[in-house]
Amino acid sequence: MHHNFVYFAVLLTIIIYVPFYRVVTGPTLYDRMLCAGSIATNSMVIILLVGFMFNRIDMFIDIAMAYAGLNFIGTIAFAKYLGSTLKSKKNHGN
Amino acid sequence: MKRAFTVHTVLQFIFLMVFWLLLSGHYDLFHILMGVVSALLVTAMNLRLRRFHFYREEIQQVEARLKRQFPVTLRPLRFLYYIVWLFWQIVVASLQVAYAVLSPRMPIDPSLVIFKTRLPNTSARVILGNSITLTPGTITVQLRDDEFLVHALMDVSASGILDGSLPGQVARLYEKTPGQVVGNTTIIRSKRDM
Amino acid sequence: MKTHRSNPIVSLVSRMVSPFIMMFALYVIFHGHYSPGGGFQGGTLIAAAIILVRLSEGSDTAQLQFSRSWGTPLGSLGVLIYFGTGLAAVFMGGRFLDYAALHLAHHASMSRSYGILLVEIGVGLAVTAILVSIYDNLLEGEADA
Amino acid sequence: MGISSIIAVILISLGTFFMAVGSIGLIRLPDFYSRAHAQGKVDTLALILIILGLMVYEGFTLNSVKLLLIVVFVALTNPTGTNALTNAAYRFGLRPWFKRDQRGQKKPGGRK
Repeated sequence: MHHNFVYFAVLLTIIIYVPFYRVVTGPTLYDRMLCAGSIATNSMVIILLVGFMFNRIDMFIDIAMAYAGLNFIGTIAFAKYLGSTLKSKKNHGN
Repeated sequence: MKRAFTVHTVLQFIFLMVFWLLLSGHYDLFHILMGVVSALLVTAMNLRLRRFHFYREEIQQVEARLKRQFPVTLRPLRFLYYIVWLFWQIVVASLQVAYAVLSPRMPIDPSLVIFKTRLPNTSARVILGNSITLTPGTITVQLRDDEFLVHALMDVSASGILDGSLPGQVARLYEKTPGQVVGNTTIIRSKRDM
Repeated sequence: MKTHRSNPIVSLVSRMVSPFIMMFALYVIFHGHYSPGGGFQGGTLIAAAIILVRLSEGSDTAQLQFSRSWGTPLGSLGVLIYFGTGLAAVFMGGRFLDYAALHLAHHASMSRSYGILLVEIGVGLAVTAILVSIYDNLLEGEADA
Repeated sequence: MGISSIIAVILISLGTFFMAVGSIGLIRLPDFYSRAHAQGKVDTLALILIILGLMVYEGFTLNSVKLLLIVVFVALTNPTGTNALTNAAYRFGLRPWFKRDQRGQKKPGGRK
């Protein structure tokens, strides 16, 4: 059964490259950050699958939890940064 | 009010302790003691911030109660039903987006909707805001006081916001027969309307 | 002037989630010898939880949770705990950070475990305080970002 | 292979499918706000389905309770993160893409 998880992990790793295209060519910064969030969700799943493959799920769950928390904080920080810097630039232009 | 805050604090301590017990697989005295110390530490650290927001919220609720006679306590059983209902809505929403993405003609018709609700407090509005993001066709863009700004991917009339069925579900968490919850709806369908 | 515009959804969810991230971080610190992690990782997560509230509430309100003035004293205390544990081992006849010489328990292995725990707490405290004060110092000139 | 393994594989396959749909949506949809739909809903459901599958496979242990905690955390924070980003974009003044504006220039819905 464990070897079935390898196929899913490989499939998800291939899927990561699809939003990665948007990260590279995205028209706005917001698109890039949105796709980075999508990649983070995807990687979290891969971490869990790898944990099952290595039979060390107790260890990898902690990593996935920390990853989930840091993903959320990163998104909020980025949204805040974009909200404040771009707004001030706009005010400067007026 | 002071008693309510104490109950709130004890509840947070218990939640943190349960969280610790679930995380730590070791149930000997030393580890549980560390858990108690950690939970006390975290509760103490967040005490002042929580008190600030608790009383602010309380004032808001008293005002809401005076104005509209809306009960402000969550009904727990209804909340369980709501979670199951929400999960089903997420499945429907994802299938809808999948249909929009995978069909070659891409049948999307985006629009912005502005509407006001008469929900009692901030947490109810936050529940509604996050539910809107998870349910079919709509995401919350802005929430300012009572006013929601929502982006709809497909036709808005199918999304359950204009007829008030989704806000009604959230209002029913607090009251049995909430009546009309949504008002002052504006729909923006092109750049000229903005 | 930049003012903090609060977004109620982000603000409420951050306040709700922040204690649990802190609790998870303390778990990472205290279970460093069973699962991945330790003082540095746990300290970073606590700092992340504090910075999350600072981001979503605005720096001024977030002072209620972790005051700006606590940064330096707590950081120093963390380093002191770390260094004190090491030096105590020297004074009790071992080498620097030789936990077995501390005689915290009957067995040398248990003594080592408790010694490591003390050092982890010190490192975690120092990392938390220093990271948060770096964030605060970066925002020094801003009105309230 | 027991019945739980089969259910687990079905759930994980469904989750992988939705993850793929979400990723394709991020490429195909025309503007930032409609891409946020793909990220906010579809990715959340994909993660929930995959973790539910893993929970079924794991059985009733402490690890599956931890997996449930991840589900709760992500279901709470993922829409919040999406909202934070869309709110920042809206405040910056990013205008959504409307179908009405495209009339006369391109075929409706034919935008790629």
